[in-house]
This record gives sequence, structure tokens and C-alpha cells, in this order.
Amino acid sequence: MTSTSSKATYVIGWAAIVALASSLLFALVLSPPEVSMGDSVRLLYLHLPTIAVSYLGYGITFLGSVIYLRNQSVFWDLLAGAAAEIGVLFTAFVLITGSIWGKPTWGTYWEWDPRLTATTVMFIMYLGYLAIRRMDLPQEVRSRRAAVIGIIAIANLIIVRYSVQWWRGLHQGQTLGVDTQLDGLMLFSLFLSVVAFLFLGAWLLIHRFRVAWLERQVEDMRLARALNERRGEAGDATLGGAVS
Amino acid sequence: MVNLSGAISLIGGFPALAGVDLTVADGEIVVLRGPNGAGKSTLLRLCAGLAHLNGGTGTILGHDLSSREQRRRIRRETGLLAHQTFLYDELTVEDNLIFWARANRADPSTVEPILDRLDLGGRLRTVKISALSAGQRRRASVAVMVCRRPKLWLLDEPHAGLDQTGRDFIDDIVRHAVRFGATVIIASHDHERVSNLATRTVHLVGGMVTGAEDGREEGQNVS
Amino acid sequence: MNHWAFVITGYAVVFVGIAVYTGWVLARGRSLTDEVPEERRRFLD
Amino acid sequence: MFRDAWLMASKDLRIEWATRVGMGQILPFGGLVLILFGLAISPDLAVAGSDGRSLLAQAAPGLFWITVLLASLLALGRSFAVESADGNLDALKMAGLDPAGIFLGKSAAVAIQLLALQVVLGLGAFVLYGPPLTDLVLLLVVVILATLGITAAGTVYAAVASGLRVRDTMVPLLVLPVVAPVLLAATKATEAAVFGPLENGWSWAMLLGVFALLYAGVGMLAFGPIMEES
Repeated sequence: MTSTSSKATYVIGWAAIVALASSLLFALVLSPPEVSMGDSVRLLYLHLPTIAVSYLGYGITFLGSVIYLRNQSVFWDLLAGAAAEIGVLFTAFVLITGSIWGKPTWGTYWEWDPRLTATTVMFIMYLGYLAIRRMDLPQEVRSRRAAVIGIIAIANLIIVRYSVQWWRGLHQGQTLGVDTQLDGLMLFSLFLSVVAFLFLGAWLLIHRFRVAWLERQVEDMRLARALNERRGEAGDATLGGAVS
Repeated sequence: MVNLSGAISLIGGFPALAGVDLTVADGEIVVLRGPNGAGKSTLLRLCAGLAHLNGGTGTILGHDLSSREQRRRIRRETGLLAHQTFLYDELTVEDNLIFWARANRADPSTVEPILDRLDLGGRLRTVKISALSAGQRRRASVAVMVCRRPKLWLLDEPHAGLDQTGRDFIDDIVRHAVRFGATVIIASHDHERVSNLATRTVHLVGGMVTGAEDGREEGQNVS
Repeated sequence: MNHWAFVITGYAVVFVGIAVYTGWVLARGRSLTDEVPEERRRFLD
Repeated sequence: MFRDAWLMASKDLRIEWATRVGMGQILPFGGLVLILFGLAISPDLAVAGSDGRSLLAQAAPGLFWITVLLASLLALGRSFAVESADGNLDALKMAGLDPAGIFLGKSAAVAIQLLALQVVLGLGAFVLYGPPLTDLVLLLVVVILATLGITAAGTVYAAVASGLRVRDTMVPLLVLPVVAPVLLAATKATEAAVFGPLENGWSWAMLLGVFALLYAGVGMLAFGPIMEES
């Protein structure tokens, strides 16, 4: 079978499917509505896991960038890029579920809540990182610049997060927080959904990394062909002079 | 001086150099010849430590091209006269020269005689680069190169766009540089002129060296 | 107070999004593996 | 390093003096933005509970800093356009200038131009929007610290985008989210400086200082890897 699958991804993939299915069962059916939030608490079982996956993605991007700058490893460069893409995708989910959750809770889709605001800025920041990875520059130049930004981005993330928190903190208490009572079944649903999404994230990351790896291989093959053609040009010229 | 073996260099995913073998000894004046797109400019940029060595091995002035640290030293010790002027259009000839002299840790007072020698003294000194003719700009670029005192001179079409006196200037300067121990590589289409200078001509086609001739003797391939 | 509409929308958006992305990644992986010969397909993991 | 920084900064300022792009184009642009804000926000709208100040006066600190950010994007773009026009980045590398020195020099030159710009734009904002002024010292400190932060962070990201054909669109995408905290802190601190009370203003100014220091350090470390091979 020609695909990016392997034994490992089958195992992780099936684990993700099973975990997601049972987590849906718990999140939507078995767990009770919360006292103050009502059924909208169920969005939390979606919101929190997506946050976990996106932060893990950015963490891997940071790690990969550090390692790439140390030893120019193609593996870590590509992994950093793949993880950032998944981080951005899941940050989009965080924003969407956050604002959908906000409508019944706050009455609006958007609230200048510190986390929501900081997450949006962070989202755009990592879109910039992905744009750097697509820059029209020689490969090693692009990778090095992306790695530098992948590292700085974490510092930015912290600054943005705390400055926004401070900014809103002066006006009002935190609005989005799990300060409500979650009973055993709810906590279990939350735990299960986080586990399920981590499996899903890992599975996506492996596949996305392999796609990036294959893209690099295709690029290398194209280069090898171009090199041969170029040498052909030189060969034709040499035939006339009968040398080498 | 220059020692390249199977050197590959990519420009935007295109193998501009597809495996160049080239050895240049101390004090040589090597002329690179070849059609447009043969990789002459990239070869010069590679020797200057600017283009990336993507395959093969190379040492320039005894420094390894594949080491980032040593490439920095190569850049300091070579001089490149390229199609780009390497000058700030918005500044005057004098300001440019003084800035680049300082940037290269050369004595700014050496700028004066160089300007005079290149006919850029007097009125032209206070003219902005953008107001100069192509030939005058080229002279200003040469002036910067002279004040850097590089050990390896890399000249990309140095005679292009110059008048007769300008061409003679370039030749004089090249001969002068060699007399003071420099090595020169020139990429040029102006065969007649450079063959008077060259100690060796190297042919470059399709990003590879396809032949070489010694000195001014024609048709003797020794690759 | 009925929040189910919001809950369903939220879950739908996320899971459709994941499905689309997964589909894209898998399809791209398929077409690329066809292009790349066996020996270049070691993924280093 | 400081020698190279001085060399770069004086060269950039000399170019500005010769071409007057900053004073002749970026400054009028900033003034125009200030006026456009005035047109967009009706000057007759008043804010409740703010001593009868107009909405424009109340929003003046934020509008001023948005204007400065937009102007800084132009100044940063200009700063690197000068280097890439004739291959001068290559020439700088061949000269062996210290990357940290290049970073400090280029950001210092942009900072000086922006500060000069802000003197005029600030006066313009006071005249056009009519906010009061409580503490000039805090205001000046904020202006200086915020400018250093914007230029340090901006120079890093403008360098990342240098050598690109899409540089002009890349720089805003990269720089604006990063300097969002500066906008926030500078606006809050400026509000304190013009309206009072002042106690929070100084802590926001502290944050600006930390940001500027952090990015000065980041830039000095990162400029080598960014400039390499470009």
C-alpha cells in the first residue's frame, strides 16, 4: 500500500478512533449537564483538548527549531514545520469553540477575554511562522530563519499572554475559567477527550511530517534530474572539444 | 588559492554549478569563459563565500567552504566586483567610499589617492551614485575593492560598460594587484582584452569546467 | 435554556475540520508516495 | 560591535538626510492617518464618565500608537530596502561586520527617525484630538521605551523577510502581532500620562522597558543566523 501509513500509525490511528468515539459518548451522552453552564459545558470537552494539542504543537516547533539550529537536522526542521501547522489548525479550533461557547455563556461570540485575545494574536503569529516556511528562499536559508522565529515565537507567546492578561485584569476578573464544579463523570469525560485528542494529534503529526518528508524527497529528486540535465549541457560542449 | 572539487551550488533550486573542478594557484590570472548561464557569476560568488556549497568540496585561500566559521574569513579576504554595485545609491561617491573603507577596517585616508587614480576625484566625489553613469559606478565599485586589499580578486565582467580608458584602468589595476601578491579570477566575454592579461583560460558550460587553455596559446586543451 | 445547538455546531465544525485536514494529508501522502521510490521512503522514525 | 553599530547607524541617518524619505513621506503619511482617524471617529461623540471628554480625546493614546506602528512599518521597510537594492547585504557580509552591530545600528537609526517623527505626530495628536496632559516625564519615557521595543522587534522580523520579493507584505504580518503587547502597554501608559492617575502608568512603562531589553538581546543573538547565507 503506498501511503504515509505504517504499523505505528495504524495502532495510533485506531487508538485515536476508539478514544474519540468513547469520548464523544461520554461528552455528549453519559456526562450530565453542569449546574450553571448547562449543556454548554460539553463544549469544554472539545475546547480544552484542542488547546492541549495546539500548545504541544508549538512546543514541538520550539524544540525542533532549537535542535535544527544546533545540528541542521532535516528531520527536526520538517517536524517543527509539521507541528506548527497542526498547532495553527487546532488554534483555529480553539478560537471557534471558544467563541461558540461564549455565545450561550457570555451572550456574545467575542469577548475581550485575556485568553481569547492572546490566543488570537498567537494564531496570527504562527500564521506568520508558516508564511516564513513557504518563503521563496534557498532551503537552508529559509529553514534557519524559520528556526529562529520558531524559537522567538515562544517568548512572544509568553509576553502576549501576560500583557493581555494584565490589561484585562485591571478591568475585571477572569471570565473564562473552570471555576465551576465539575463532578467525577465530567472530569473523566474531560480526561478522556484530552487523551483522545492527543492520540489524534500524534497521528496527524506523524502523517503530516511524512508528507513533508516526501515533499523534500520529491524536491531532491527534481534537483538530481536538473543536475543531470545541467551536466548534459556541459557534456555536449565537451564533445566538441574532445576532452575529459 | 582556490581548490574546488565537484562543487555544486544551487540558486533557487537550480544547479547553477553542477560539479566544478578548478584549481587556481597563487598569483594566477584566470579567465572564465562560457555562454550566458554557464555559471560564471555563481562560481565567483562561491569563491567569495557568498553562494552556498551544496555538494563537493572546496577551499578558498586555505579556508574550508563548508565551514560557516571559515566562510566568514573567506569573505573578508576576497573581493568581488559583481553586476550589483555594492554601493548605496543615495550617498555620494565619497560617503560610500568612506563608509565601505571603515566597514572593511581600512584606513579612510587611503580613499583619496584611490579616487584620484580612478578618475573619481574632483567634481564626481560629491555626486550621488544614482547620478553616475554605469561606467562611473563600476569605477566606484572598483575603488571600494581596491581599498579592501583582498588576496583573491573576483571580477565579473569588469570591462562591461566601460570606455577605453576605463578598461585600461581595470587592466592596470589587475596587473598591479598581481604584482602585490593577489590572485585574480575574471569572468569575461571580452576575449581579446582579457587574453592579454590571462595566465590561463577556463571554459565553463552547463555549470561545469569543460576545458582550459594555458596563457595566450590557443586551442591547447589541458583539462 | 437549550445549549444543544451550540454544542452540536461546535462539535460539527471541529470534526469536519479535522476530517478535511486528514483527508488532505492522506491524499497528499498517497500521491507523493507514488512519486517517490521505495528506498527514499524511510521516514527516519 | 558598537563601532559597527555606530557606522551602520550614521550611514542610515546620512541616507535619510540625503533622501528625506522619513521626513518627506513617512511623516506626512503619519499625519494623514491621524486626520483619517478624526474623520472616522466623529469628534462630537462624547464618552460618559470621562469629564465630558470627546471619544476622540479619550481614544487619542491608542490612535497615536496605531499611527506610530504604521509609520514604523514603513520606516523598517525602507531601512532594509536600502540594503537589498544593490546587493549591499552581501557587501556587508564580505566586510565582516558584526551581525549584532548591524542589528544595533539599523535599529538605532530607525529608532532615531521614529522618535523625531513622534515629536511631530505627538504634537499633532494633541492638537487634533485635544486630550489633556498630566505627566510629561512619563509620556517621554513611554515614547522612548516603546520606540526602542518596536524598532528592536521590528528590525529582527524585517531582517527575516529581507531578500524576499514579497517583503512588503510579509513585514506587517510578522511584526504587528509581535508588537501587539507594545501597543497595549504604550497605550495604557500614555493614557495614564495624559489622563492620570499615574500609578499604573509606570508599571506599563516597566513592561515596555522589559520588552525593549528582551528584543535587543534577541536581535543581537538572532541576527547572525538570520543574515547568514541570505
